[in-house]
Amino acid sequence: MSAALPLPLSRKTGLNWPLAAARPNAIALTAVVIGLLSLQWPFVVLHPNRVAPDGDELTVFGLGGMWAALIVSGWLLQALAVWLARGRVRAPALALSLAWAASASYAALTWGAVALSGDQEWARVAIAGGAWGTLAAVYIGAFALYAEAPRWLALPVLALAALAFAAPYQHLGVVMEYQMAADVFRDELLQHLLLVAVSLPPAMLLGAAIGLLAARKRALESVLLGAAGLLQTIPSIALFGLLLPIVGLGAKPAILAMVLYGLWPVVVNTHTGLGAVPPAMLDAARGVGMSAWQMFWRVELPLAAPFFVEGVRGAMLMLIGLATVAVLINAGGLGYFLLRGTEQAVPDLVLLGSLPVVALAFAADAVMRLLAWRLAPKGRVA
Amino acid sequence: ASGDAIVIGSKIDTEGALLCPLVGLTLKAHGIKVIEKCGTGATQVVRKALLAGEIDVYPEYTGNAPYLIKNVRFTPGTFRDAASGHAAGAAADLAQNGIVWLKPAPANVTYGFAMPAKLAAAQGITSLTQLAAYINAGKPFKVVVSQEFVDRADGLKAFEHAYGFKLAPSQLIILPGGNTAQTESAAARGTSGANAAMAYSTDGQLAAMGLVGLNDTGAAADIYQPLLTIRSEALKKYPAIPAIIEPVFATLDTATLSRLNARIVVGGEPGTKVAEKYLREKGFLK
Amino acid sequence: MTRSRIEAALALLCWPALWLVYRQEDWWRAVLAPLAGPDQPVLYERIQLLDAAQSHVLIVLTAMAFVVVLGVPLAILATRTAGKPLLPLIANTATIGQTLPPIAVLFLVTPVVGFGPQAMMFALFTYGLMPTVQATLTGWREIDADVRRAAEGMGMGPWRQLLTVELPLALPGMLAGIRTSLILSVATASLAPITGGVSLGTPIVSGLAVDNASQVMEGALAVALLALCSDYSMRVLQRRLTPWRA
Amino acid sequence: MISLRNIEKQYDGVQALRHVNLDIADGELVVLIGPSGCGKSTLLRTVNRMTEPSAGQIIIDGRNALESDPVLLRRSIGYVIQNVGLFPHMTVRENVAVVPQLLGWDKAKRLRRADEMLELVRLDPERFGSRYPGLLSGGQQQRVGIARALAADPAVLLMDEPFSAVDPITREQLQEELLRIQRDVRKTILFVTHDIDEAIRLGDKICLMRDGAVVQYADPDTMLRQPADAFVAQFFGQEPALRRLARHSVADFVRTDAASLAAAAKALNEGAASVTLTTGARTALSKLLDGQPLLPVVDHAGAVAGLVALADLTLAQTPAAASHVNRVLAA
Amino acid sequence: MISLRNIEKQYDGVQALRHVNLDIADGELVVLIGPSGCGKSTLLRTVNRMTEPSAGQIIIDGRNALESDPVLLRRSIGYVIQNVGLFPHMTVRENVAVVPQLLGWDKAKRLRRADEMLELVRLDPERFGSRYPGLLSGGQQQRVGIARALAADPAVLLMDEPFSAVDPITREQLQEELLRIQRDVRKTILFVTHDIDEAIRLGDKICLMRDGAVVQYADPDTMLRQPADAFVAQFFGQEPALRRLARHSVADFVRTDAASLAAAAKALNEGAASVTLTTGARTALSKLLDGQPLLPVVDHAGAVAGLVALADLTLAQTPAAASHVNRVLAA
Ligand SMILES: Nc1ncnc2c1ncn2[C@@H]1O[C@H](COP(=O)(O)OP(=O)(O)OP(=O)(O)O)[C@@H](O)[C@H]1O
Ligand SMILES: Nc1ncnc2c1ncn2[C@@H]1O[C@H](COP(=O)(O)OP(=O)(O)OP(=O)(O)O)[C@@H](O)[C@H]1O
Ligand SMILES: [Mg+2]
Ligand SMILES: [Mg+2]
Repeated sequence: MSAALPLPLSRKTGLNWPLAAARPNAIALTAVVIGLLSLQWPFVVLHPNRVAPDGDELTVFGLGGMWAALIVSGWLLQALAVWLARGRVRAPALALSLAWAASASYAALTWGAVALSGDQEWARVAIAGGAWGTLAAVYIGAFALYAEAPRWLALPVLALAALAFAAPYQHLGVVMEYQMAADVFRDELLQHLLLVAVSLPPAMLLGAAIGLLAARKRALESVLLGAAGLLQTIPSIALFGLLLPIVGLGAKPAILAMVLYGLWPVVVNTHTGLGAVPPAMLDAARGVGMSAWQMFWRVELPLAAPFFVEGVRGAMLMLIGLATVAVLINAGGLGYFLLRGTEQAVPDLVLLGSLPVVALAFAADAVMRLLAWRLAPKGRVA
Repeated sequence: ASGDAIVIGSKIDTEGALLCPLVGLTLKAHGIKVIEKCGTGATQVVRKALLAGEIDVYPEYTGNAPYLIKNVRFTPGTFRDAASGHAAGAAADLAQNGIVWLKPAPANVTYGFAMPAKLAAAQGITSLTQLAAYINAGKPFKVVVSQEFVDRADGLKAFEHAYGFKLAPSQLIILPGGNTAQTESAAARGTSGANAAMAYSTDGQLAAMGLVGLNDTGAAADIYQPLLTIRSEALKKYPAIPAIIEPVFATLDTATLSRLNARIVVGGEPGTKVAEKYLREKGFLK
Repeated sequence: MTRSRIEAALALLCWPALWLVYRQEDWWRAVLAPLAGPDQPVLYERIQLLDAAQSHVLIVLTAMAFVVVLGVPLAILATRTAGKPLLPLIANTATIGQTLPPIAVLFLVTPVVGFGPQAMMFALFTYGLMPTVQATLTGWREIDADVRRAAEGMGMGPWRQLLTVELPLALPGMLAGIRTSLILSVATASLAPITGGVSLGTPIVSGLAVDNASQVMEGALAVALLALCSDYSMRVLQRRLTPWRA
Repeated sequence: MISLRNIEKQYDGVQALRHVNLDIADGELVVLIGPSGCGKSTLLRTVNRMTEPSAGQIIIDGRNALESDPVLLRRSIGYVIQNVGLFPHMTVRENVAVVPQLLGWDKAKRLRRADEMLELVRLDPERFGSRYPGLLSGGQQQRVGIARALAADPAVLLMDEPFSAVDPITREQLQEELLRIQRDVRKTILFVTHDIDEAIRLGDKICLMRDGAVVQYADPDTMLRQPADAFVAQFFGQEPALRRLARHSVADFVRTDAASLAAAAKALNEGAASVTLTTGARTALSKLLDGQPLLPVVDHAGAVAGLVALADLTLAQTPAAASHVNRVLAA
Repeated sequence: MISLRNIEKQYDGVQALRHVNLDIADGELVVLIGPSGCGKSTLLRTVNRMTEPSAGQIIIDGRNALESDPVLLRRSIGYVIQNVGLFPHMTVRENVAVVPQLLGWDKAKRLRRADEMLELVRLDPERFGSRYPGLLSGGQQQRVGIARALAADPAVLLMDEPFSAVDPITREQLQEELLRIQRDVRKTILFVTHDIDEAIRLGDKICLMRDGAVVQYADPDTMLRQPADAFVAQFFGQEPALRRLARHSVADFVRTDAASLAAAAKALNEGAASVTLTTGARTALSKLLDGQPLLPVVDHAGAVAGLVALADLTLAQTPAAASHVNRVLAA
């Protein structure tokens, strides 16, 4: 599980592309195509209640010609900007048209759809394929913009943030789910974070220790790496189940299992990191009279640190995802909503469970990459 | 159980999410310290927790006794009758495990089948007898069921026996660990061609999903009355519990449970809120 | 030489051996009996272990086929000069794919694709994409620039360069990533029964529902065996396909 | 004949090549030399269009290289890259046969060719042909690299610091090998190095570059004798004449007058060490410096061919100079 | 004074060192040279016990090194590793201060020391002190490596091919630097190289090894003049005398008799190029080879100090030999 390329570092990816050859046109145009195609699909679905299987499916045109016109013009402007805008106007034109398309879509989803729900007690608006497609288009468009003018990304982001603040959203199914279970949500989110926070440090320490041992003792290397890898192959639900009779219900077995799963990325990366310290460096360290301990602290550890952090990043992402399964043994976490949603057959509830997990993972990812970047040995630029 | 608090558990399903806070809130209202571990796990898990003393009480169903109480041979048919079933189960559980059964609620939570209302109306099916005829006529039928329903003696087999039909494997979509909301949602959506689902008689979401329940006209199934099971040690500590809980359970008939379940599943309200509202409504809580 | 022969033989033999082991339910019953409760069945009776295993393998292979067929070209595209701006997009999308809980994916796609193995295949696809894409990118990054230059200087066109030089040289990295994806998939495919698919997870999920430790163990053990076998085979394949890395 | 006309190359901001003009005659080995970053590799790579010049013309055998298909062009030009750049996933034989394969030769023919080339660079095809390059020593890899470049019998060979990664002894062997091969196959070679001795030893002509421009383009002797400016003089160091001597053999200095022949015969009889006509002039110089007053020279057959003494080993153009010295010293 | 007594080293199967005896006097720079794999690095590393000998004794200043704590021993011996081995995560200054820090010097003192050392190797501490090694050129890195080895003022310095990774021009500068530093600080240095010119230029003594055994241990002049066997002779190549000349300056050969002084003065007046007494003998030789019949020599102040001609530059031990040549030639 090697690193996803950190956004700010993608230029350093080593393939040495000529910098000038950035040509996101194709990507931006893909975004436009997906955005326009999405208009064909139902944008939202009006459900009479949260479990009703069917509902009125509405495309953007169904929401009102104005919204359709706004969104279509946004995408067309984007296409025009990609084709025609050159020089100093290009970046603002791209950013503006993307912001336009994104804002119009969001507005359609909020202001446009709010009228639908009316005053039926349990009626709600579910986000449908067209809206997801539009989201994908905006996401892709954002990366196209990022490739060309990263700073201008702020424009669509700010526009959406402002809209999120101003526009109504209470009619959306996910939001309704949240509002009905706000307290529970807060508790489970906290519990989720707690599970990750409690299981990560032992996984880190233990993983580092095992990785170190594997790097040091040739004889143990394959055994230790193999064992850590083997743990990965036990399905998480099975591990939870098997631990049940041993440690009982609740957070304890969940944390134990999570620690065991979290080991692998840390072990592998620590091992790789220590192995990647050039032998010449170790030779030099020994040669200047460092003891084994000093060598470890002053040379190996700093040099292996980026790998270790990479491993911790991997473990963290894995644990954030894994903690969703903990609910099966009554350990809570955001999996609660996944389980309830599955149980009650309510997609909105599943979304309420999964969206924060993805958001958490993204946040963790960003933080860890920043850390890895800070820890990378300086002056390696050659 | 820890300290002087009563630890409440429940099954990990909709009714568990309702009954658990219902018990908890009621006890709390009478000044009993309560720790809620709602949604403890699947039936066997909660039961084990109770036997191990990890929890003190949880809501069970009378008809489950043969599956929970090992090594006791109940006379066949015992659980077809509410009173005799409760008496037999309570006696056996107390004798064997020191678990006390409180008085059950006057509801019957039994298995049944549900079909899309449109289909049922078109085919004129309102009862399981008519369903059997429909099936035996070789008309398209595909039912989503849980593993447990297929495996248990009082599940699918009992229905097949009582109504005289036999489902081919291709007519079954079996979800291990599946619950009625899942099965019903699949039937309502027609996922994978399903047009029927295993259902409970107290499921509140059937109407909202556009399904109708086909109830057990031929009394094929045992009777499942909700009741609170409690460890006798805990009962000794708080002898007042039956007096507090039994009146509440007494108000829970099938229709009420169904309505309350609907609030949770259809309305999406948390079990605690539904329970609290109900208790206030009935005056158990001020 | 001999060592690689033995490895290849082992890798080839482990599959029929596994098949045999899955068929011998008596052995399983004997081993797992102590875990079962008093009147619980030791094994999951509804489906033969071997059938569950076949279905498991089918799910994994289908998902992996999509991962490879889509992930590798995507990663390669990102290594082309023209595809460079794709890189952050691909990396991020793969991250989402991997952190999205497979259970959530399962549930969200079931209404669309129906009950059965399809939902699991899709979830495995989103889950397994990232390791493959990442490792492919890494494999590419590690190709010696001089070798690439030599290929160009010999007069290889871009396609030929890709196929005869870059692809073989990135193979170790690619295979490592595919291996990781594969192992994760083998483990995660245990979730398939949740949406009506049959896999080695069926005894696990059912065992958990009825609190039958021996069934849980049955499934877990079977999955672990499958994973070990896959891992070993992949490793041998990796070595066979890259004989120059002696 | 390769003609580079007014070649310019800008990388964003950096002027890597400035107005380079260079004519390379057929069969000539031209060495490009200069400080690091002066543009040697860039210039070399314009010839097979690995680098596209920003301006200028490249004419190879009368055809404008910039108008031909670069891929086909490269197949017709041998290229030996710095650090070898062998394909690690192909055997030695496959590596050598790469260009023939690209050219669509049939299998038997290209394998035969590969083996021939391996023999040319003194690698036993039997022993090495089916090994992977990773298992060869640095010097062996270099040989394979040369064999690969020669395989399709290109008229032009580009070599970018081909011997920089090997130890001095191997390096000397490879240089000798190259000279031998060049005598046999006579290619037009552009050769980049930063080793002055290598440049002088190998180059028919040397092109000294600085900051992207050609400072001097001449044969080594001229370069050392008549450096165009102080930079050139400094670049070739304190001992230009000693360096020039490296290109001479004893035959260039031997005295064959009767007195010398007699003295040589006498010295030989007295058991003095001798050199042959093809002995390197520096070797003879070294022996003379060692205190032996004169060196008898014998020919290929062992017959006395003359005599060299220290005073003979001067590179002055006029033979008169030598006698002048003698007169001064004798005075 | 370092004494290696009967050192043996086996790696499983390989006899890396055979019965090595070596005495290194204080302040001497001894160069270890020999073919690749002959055991140079292994021998060097036995001295600071990076490699433990299988048998034998190592005595440094009368103390048995094999009985002292290896970690402390290493802190007392400077070590410059092949390819530098600077710590990439420490600044240049921190790199240099590593050993003082290990020795527990206080911070101010060790930073001051680091800056002194950087100045000693001609790196501006202001400019380079807080950079990371990755940003330095190869030559600069080598300097930092030397500064680091010298920082704790060890009496003994071990250098394992320290200059092998830099280009020839930088290499020459670094060699000069090392000689200058050695004049100033006078360490006992063991220096591994595979460059013969470097060995001759730097070594007070040269130790030629082969297959783990010492073949000859002598000063460079003796080594070149009297090679112990054919292997030694071959190893140092065809031009031993030319190589020996590299260690001499014009002062060793200048003629100062009246006739010569007069001739020199005359030549100077005529505008002939001159050399000084400290000019390298090879440079003078090169100028003479270039056709100038004689070179006037001037002293530090510019006054005429004598004259050299080609025939003077012989390394024969008996001065008689030179006149002998002249006689023969004049005949
Ligand atoms: N792809 C490139 N992009 C930008 N600048 C480049 C590129 N390639 C070379 N340069 C610059 O062009 C100049 C000449 O580079 P070149 O590689 O031709 O030098 P060189 O003489 O071969 O040096 P060396 O002896 O170090 O190999 C240098 O300043 C270098 O930094
Ligand atoms: N750690 C080791 N294990 C086994 N053999 C070794 C080890 N280190 C060195 N050798 C062997 O010992 C012999 C001497 O090695 P050493 O590194 O001292 O040679 P060297 O003269 O320094 O060579 P070079 O010039 O290539 O650096 C070689 O045959 C080498 O293969
Ligand atoms: Mg170059
Ligand atoms: Mg060495």
